[in-house]
Amino acid sequence: MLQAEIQAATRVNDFAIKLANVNGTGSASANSLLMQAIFRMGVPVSGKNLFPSNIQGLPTWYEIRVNADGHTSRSLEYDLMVAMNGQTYAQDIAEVRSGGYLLFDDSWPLELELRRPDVTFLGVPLARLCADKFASSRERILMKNVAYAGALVALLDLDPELVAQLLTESYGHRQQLLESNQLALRLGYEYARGNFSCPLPCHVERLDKTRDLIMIDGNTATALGALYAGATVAAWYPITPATSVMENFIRLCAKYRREAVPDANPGEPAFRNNYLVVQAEDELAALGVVVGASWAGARAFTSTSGPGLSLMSELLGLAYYTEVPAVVVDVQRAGPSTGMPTRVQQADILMAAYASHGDTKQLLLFPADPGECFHLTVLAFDLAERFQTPVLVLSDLDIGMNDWAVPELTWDDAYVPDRGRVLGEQELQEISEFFRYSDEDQLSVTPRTLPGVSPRGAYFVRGSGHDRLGGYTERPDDYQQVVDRLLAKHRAAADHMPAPVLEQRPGAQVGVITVGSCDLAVREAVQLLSQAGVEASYLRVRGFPFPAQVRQFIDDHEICFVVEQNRDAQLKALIQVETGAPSEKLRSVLVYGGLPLSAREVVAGIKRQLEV
Amino acid sequence: MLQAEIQAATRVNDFAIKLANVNGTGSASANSLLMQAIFRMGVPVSGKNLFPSNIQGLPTWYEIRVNADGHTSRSLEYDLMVAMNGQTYAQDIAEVRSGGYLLFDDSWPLELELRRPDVTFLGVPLARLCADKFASSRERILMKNVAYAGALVALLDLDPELVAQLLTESYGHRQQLLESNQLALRLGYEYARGNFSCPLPCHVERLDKTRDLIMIDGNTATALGALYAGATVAAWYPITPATSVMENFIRLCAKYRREAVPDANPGEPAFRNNYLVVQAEDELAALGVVVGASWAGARAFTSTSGPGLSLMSELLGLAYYTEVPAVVVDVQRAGPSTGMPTRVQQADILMAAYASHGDTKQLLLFPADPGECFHLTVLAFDLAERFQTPVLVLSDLDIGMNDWAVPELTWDDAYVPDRGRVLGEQELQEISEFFRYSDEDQLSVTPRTLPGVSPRGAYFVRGSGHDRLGGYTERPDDYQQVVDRLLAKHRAAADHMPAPVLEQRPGAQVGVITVGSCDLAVREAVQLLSQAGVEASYLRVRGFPFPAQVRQFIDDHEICFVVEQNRDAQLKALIQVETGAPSEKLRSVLVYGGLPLSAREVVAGIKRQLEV
Amino acid sequence: MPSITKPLIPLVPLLRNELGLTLQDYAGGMSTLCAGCGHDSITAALIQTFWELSVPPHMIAKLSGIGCSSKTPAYFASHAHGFNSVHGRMATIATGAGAANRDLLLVGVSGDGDSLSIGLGHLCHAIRRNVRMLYLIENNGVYGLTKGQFSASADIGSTSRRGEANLLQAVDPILLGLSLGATFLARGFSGDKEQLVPILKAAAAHDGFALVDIISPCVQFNDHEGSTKSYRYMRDHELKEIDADFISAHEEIVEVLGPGLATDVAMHDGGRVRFRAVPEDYDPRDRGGVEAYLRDRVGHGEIVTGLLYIDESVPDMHGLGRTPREPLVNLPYQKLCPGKDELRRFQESFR
Amino acid sequence: MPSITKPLIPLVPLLRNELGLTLQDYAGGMSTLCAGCGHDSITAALIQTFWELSVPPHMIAKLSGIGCSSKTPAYFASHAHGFNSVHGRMATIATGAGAANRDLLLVGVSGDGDSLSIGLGHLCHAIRRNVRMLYLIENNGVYGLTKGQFSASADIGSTSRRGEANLLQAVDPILLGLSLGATFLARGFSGDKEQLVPILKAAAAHDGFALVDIISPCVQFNDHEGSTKSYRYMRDHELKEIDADFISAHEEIVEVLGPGLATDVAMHDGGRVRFRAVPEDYDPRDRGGVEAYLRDRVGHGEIVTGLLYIDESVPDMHGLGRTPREPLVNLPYQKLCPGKDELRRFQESFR
Ligand SMILES: Cc1ncc(C[n+]2csc(CCOP(=O)(O)OP(=O)(O)O)c2C)c(N)n1
Ligand SMILES: Cc1ncc(C[n+]2csc(CCOP(=O)(O)OP(=O)(O)O)c2C)c(N)n1
Ligand code: SF4
Ligand code: SF4
Ligand SMILES: [Mg+2]
Ligand SMILES: [Mg+2]
Repeated sequence: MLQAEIQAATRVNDFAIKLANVNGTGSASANSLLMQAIFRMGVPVSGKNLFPSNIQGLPTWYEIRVNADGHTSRSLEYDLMVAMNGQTYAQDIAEVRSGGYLLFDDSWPLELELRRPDVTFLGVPLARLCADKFASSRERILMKNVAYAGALVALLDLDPELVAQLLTESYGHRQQLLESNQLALRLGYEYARGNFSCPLPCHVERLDKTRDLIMIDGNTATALGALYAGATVAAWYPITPATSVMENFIRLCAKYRREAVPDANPGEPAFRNNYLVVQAEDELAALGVVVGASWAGARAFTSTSGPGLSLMSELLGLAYYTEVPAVVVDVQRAGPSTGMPTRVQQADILMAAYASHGDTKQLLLFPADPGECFHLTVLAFDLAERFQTPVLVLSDLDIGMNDWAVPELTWDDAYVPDRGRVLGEQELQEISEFFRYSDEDQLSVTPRTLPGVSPRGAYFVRGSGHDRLGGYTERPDDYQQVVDRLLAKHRAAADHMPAPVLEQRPGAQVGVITVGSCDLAVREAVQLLSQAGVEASYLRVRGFPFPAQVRQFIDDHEICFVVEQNRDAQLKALIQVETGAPSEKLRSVLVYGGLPLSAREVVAGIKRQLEV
Repeated sequence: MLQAEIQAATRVNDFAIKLANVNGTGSASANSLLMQAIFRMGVPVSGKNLFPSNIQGLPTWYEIRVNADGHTSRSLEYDLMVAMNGQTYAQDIAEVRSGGYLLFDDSWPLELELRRPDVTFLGVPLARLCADKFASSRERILMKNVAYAGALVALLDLDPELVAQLLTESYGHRQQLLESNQLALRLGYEYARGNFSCPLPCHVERLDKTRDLIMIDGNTATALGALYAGATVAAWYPITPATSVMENFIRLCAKYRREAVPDANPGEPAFRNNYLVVQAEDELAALGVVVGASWAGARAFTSTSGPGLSLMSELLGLAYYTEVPAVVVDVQRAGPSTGMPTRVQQADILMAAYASHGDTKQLLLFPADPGECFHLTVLAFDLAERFQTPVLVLSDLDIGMNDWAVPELTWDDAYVPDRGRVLGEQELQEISEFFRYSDEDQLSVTPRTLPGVSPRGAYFVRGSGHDRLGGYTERPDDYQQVVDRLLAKHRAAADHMPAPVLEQRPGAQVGVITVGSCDLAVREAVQLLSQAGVEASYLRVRGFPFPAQVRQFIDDHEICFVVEQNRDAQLKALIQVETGAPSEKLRSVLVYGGLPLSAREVVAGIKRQLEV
Repeated sequence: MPSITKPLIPLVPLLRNELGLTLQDYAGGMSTLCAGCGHDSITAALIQTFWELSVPPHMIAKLSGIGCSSKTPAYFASHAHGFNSVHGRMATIATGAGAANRDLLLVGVSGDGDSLSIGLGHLCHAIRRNVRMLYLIENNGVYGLTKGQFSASADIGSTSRRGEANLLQAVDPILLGLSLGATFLARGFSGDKEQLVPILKAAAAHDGFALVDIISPCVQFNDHEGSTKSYRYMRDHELKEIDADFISAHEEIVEVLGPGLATDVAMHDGGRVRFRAVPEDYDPRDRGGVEAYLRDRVGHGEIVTGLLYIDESVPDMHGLGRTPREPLVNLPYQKLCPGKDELRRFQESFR
Repeated sequence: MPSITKPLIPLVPLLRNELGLTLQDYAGGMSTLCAGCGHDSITAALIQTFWELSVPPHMIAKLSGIGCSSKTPAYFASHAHGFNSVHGRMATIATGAGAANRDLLLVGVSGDGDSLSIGLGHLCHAIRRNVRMLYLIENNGVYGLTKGQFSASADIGSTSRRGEANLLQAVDPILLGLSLGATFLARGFSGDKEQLVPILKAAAAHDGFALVDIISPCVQFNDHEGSTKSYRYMRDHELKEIDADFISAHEEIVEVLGPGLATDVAMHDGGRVRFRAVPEDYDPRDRGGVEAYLRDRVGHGEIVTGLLYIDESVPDMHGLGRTPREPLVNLPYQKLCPGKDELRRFQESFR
């Protein structure tokens, strides 16, 4: 047997755990401790937080998938269930794979009818163990989580020293908390070692596959991108799942953008903030602030999710037509309307692409993981200024709020922001007269100027009809000249969008096109399909307008499946309209229940249609 | 020579006039007086107001087209120019067709270099004539307009008695004004008779082709539709060109919905308004009021234009997802952003169809003239309630604000509003328990109930994820069950949308598809093409989702031109995505300068592509 | 069983009101808010209020925006219709519902984020239109549902869980309402149901827009010393200026109060509200006096609770609109459609 | 020639200010408003103000929403940058522009529809943030550009051209501002440039949000007896409470006024505003007094003009944000980017 086969049989470094908890009981840190430990052991791993739109008391789940080959999209096959929520016992027990394990708190007896003969039940008296050792009810609730983590350390054969180390990193500065955690961990660990045969067949063995990786969520990476891109003004209105973009940006700015003022007068603050974040009264205001700041020359951005994007619609049209740069990060969640705020979809694609009434076409970027969140956010600022137009970064909840293992982010200190065509005082002196919408370059961009620089650069921006001189117009020709250039500019941007990620398989007649957080699941699906005898090439779009490769890819394959997480096949529709690809070649695989995508769903969706 | 040919040569009942005025000088009534007179003489005529987004002082034009065959879309060939605006002399003079006429005020000399040898200049000393007869400057300005109208009565051979009659109808109740008008009219009339050989070759001869027609603008007709549909609550925020929808609705309600209260106490109002119109603080509020009123069981609507529609985006998603009826009239104007508020486009199609983030699909109706505004507005209320969803009536500025000759509106007193599936107290008694989103019919509609009717009907509406019982959910299956039904409902609605207007030409290999106010120009273009040897069938869509005929039409023709007034081929895109029609069969003819469409532009657009 | 026990709203199940309904008949679904959340206490007060007022449950229309506070309509009056809409737009939806059916008792439940940030313009205009409704701001100074950002009513200087201090002045809905000509303004505290229920009863009886600002501590994100919306702060600083004791028109029992200490205000629907003013001369009908008094107390860092301002002279939206007493939804279609002949007549002027 | 003659703003072309610029250098494009529109008079006052203040034109950022009033930024200061944005959102765009470049003199021009209807929430929040800007409401009580519907500042009982009466209470931006803690509130009348220019100068010098409500009659749709925004009404009823005479810090000439009648207020930028209060004891720094006084006059149907309230103790948005004195746009990228090594260090905690 090959090593891979052995692993599969024993499920070493190839398994999935699901942890069922109650929201607000502090399980998150225990769960990510486990994931972190596996990651440190050099084994590819992912953690997906399936949480409710609630602060306290409702069911919440956490899924950990371990896969030596890096297939860490959501698994639907759970080798081990940690059932910590009485409300969901029935459902959780039903979800364990046959032959799998279930760990539960047997401080209370488990009703007999819930038992399954094909599942091994591992009872740990967590509540009792903790009640003995901890006094406050708060601590008892919290430490139960650490205790089951301790049991899992034993069951999964995680390195106890490494886990201890992780605890120290987290709580080192709060000795008492550290000690409680260590104690709780030990309680669980020792109980498991004493009562079960550890490790389970599904367990972890050290590898060296995460050395160059970090574990980071997309929203933090996006915030880092904005920081590194040099954004100085940001405006936002809180909304799940985008909130942590700006909260991280604020935190990062407080760390990296605070400048000491050595000569501050007494009573004056001893530091200055080289940034300004406006918590706006709503999303309309947030985008208004960004448009104003960008117009005045700052790199500015906002972050939001679906409902906020809808509210930004009118101002997106203004920025488009007046050619003011603006970066909008949309961390997509499940719609329509308020929908499921803590669930994932890519369902704002059409709305974003054509945001606003009238003829508008926006630039879109589609990161697939936190690494791309970082780099594409930086790129968004460059494109927004290069093309003087809004750029929408369409991330999603899975990318934004879950921790992903991605290559360490790198930065090139030679990077210079692409401010696009901006005339400074010097250049303005050299031209006879400045007109805002004339003198287009090969990208159909015309130079702009910034307020406060020179009276020669003054111009009047208007969202109403204007001619190439910037003057008000209602004349068809003058009006058309400008909107035609805008269309040309949009087309020209295609070549400057990030190239699609492409994996052509020799002889493949099937193509699979996808976007965003579907990435990992679709890649895994392509491999599974190949094992099942279906060779499929892979393309992931990363920007709109689509570079020519997208159409080429469709032309190169007999049939293309577009895999996306929405009901209405929005990416497929956009591809159809914008590439003019023959619609009969395009098929949809749509998974839109709101949970992160799994390869199994993709394979099933494709196979179903191939068999017909 | 056939009579038609004689007419063409002499331009009897087949010509176009353009009147160049200054905004705010009161020319509108003089211009429509002329159009009205021609209409009363039984000759098909249209008037197009090309006005600026300004209250006073900027150039404005009015175009009258007379055509015995009913081709009254905009002509681009002007037989007679009435040049009343010194600021635009040069442009106006340039626009007269060779061999045409130009009437101007020769109280001041016309600069020689403006003269054209191929145009006959008819100078009338309007200002001088009026200065002699009228004392106040206000009257002098106003009456100059009536005076040129008088001259045109002579030049075009309009019936002076009929014109006198029209004046009496307008001003009969204000004797002094009537007399001034009569005097001014006579001044112009007599001057023309005395100085020019009247009538001109282009003139009017009585016909009997308008007997069953009325002259009405679309916004008035829309308001009538809402009145007849039984709307009791309306909410709006003023915006050009939609404003007159609601202003007319208010006027109509004051006339037809005011009920006397015979037994009113002294001091109390002696009437009651059987309606309530809320002038909202913005468009978000306007739609919010409509959603609230519809939820509570009233027929309610709002009217707006592009920018307002963008602002309504979030609430459109709410109404869609919660299945609350709502009627939104969007009188489209030229975008993007503020764009050209007094210019026409059909450019909100994509935004309207997919309004809001997440997976949303709206129902759209596309009237082509005031007659359809009336009937489709009534239908909008029926569909909104039948399908429990927003219905957007996409009219446009040309339809909404210009007077069109259309068949007299008819009403069937047997009409009963289709309130859709609403359970009353009785029905609620009969079922064991009411759940909002269960018990779907073959149209995928589930019954609703109204507040205040019965405690058995109480349910909880939420824009967040809900299951078929109406309960909150974040469970994939439960969530999908509802959104899948919404999609099925949208599909089911296709068969209930108004059928497209279809004119199949035998043997035609070319199809022309269009929408809204493009109608007349495209019909005329189809005739002109036929004369040029190109047989083309005609289809005008009237509702989205598209009934099956649309796809059938495309399948039936080798190539289809989609004629629309926007830059981005929005109707074509929607057809492509939603019918799956092969994109290579669809071509675009796009005219988006903002003026009403002319057949000439359509013919040119089609011919250009046929020759390639 | 390892799950969090929710506060069960204490109901006295056997007492029956005029409609023969028990408190339980006004209860709603199980709350999913945090244990101890002020909003749950307000829910309990609402249940008590509607029960005491003997409102037929199905005549209540519960409306809300988005937020923890806006979830609460699901937790009372299950037999009432409810509309949990979108963030900040509740006032507009309520306006529409009220326009369509004036017989509904509109109960809008909102948060400080929902009403004072994104929905501020709508709130102001609903006040201006004097839409007849009970409009609650469950005011905790934070965005609870999005986990603790400052709202527009956060106090200057209060610090969030993350340690940042709020530097912006708080929007005070009462002062705002006064400046806009609001006709009913009151403030309560979620922790004091005894005061709150009479206020809510008075608000429900008011023939116009009744704004009730209720300080409602968020135990997760704002119940700390830095904030005036915390329990601790409230207990120390709350200043009960007025005790509103609502007496429904149906039962004429009047609490006997010490003479000279009470002000009676007649309600449009015949009900009367009696105020026991702690400052003897407090008159909720004297706008100038109210303003000056409130300013003064705010200046002293105090929160004034009670029925603070009332003006019954302004007609509500329907009064201004001169609609019939009968709800518009009840008008038969025949009354609404002018019919075929009238259409023909009307078009005569279009020839 | 048959075209309407526009009011030419009377400029004295030869006088030069400190920058050596003439009034003409602060002029803009030709107005397309109606002859006699109040907004044009305000434009003239703005030109005068900027000229007198010797503001470098390119340091002015003109911002507006949509409306007749919002068109006016095209009619002054051609050498300034201008942003005619969308309806109701100007305050937000100005906030962003000010955030990016605090050296700009932000001049927001809005209408009563733009500011008090669709934009009301943003106006309130810009007040709260104390964004340093001059915010003008060219207040005519109507929506001029859409042809005469009542705005939120239309007077109760005033009738429109169409004959309907407005029944809703007017939103008074001054009272509203007071309730929100605005730091500068003034009211002028377009017809009285003598009073307006000093007010505008004071507003321009204020280190925070300076709200100037300017009654500006719409000759087309609201200049009739029913409206307090008409010329006739203004001429009869205007009550000049205060004459603000702005003295820039650069020239120390002070108009000698009768002793005992003047109140001096120091501006943050060193400028001083002197008020001649008609009521001798009027103190624009005493919020309570101001409120009571305004209420009283409003109660008498009077419109109070002048600098009505000022509070210089509140830091502006940048003060609150602790940004550097240098505009953020001027910070070199090197200061903004932590660089490669720091990125590596930062990621150590993500392993
Ligand atoms: C358009 C929109 N923007 C943002 C959000 C996210 N959001 C949900 S609740 C909320 C704030 C709630 O604060 P508040 O109204 O004070 O209610 P609380 O939770 O404090 O009771 C926000 C910003 C949203 N749902 N919709
Ligand atoms: C979103 C949106 N809604 C409506 C309009 C139409 N509109 C243009 S100006 C205006 C009102 C202007 O009133 P005001 O601000 O008082 O300015 P005025 O013309 O009276 O100076 C309206 C409603 C618009 N441009 N955008
Ligand atoms: S987060 Fe705060 S407001 Fe929300 S439920 Fe918890 S305690 Fe209440
Ligand atoms: S309509 Fe009124 S506000 Fe507009 S330009 Fe004319 S006078 Fe001025
Ligand atoms: Mg709150
Ligand atoms: Mg106005």
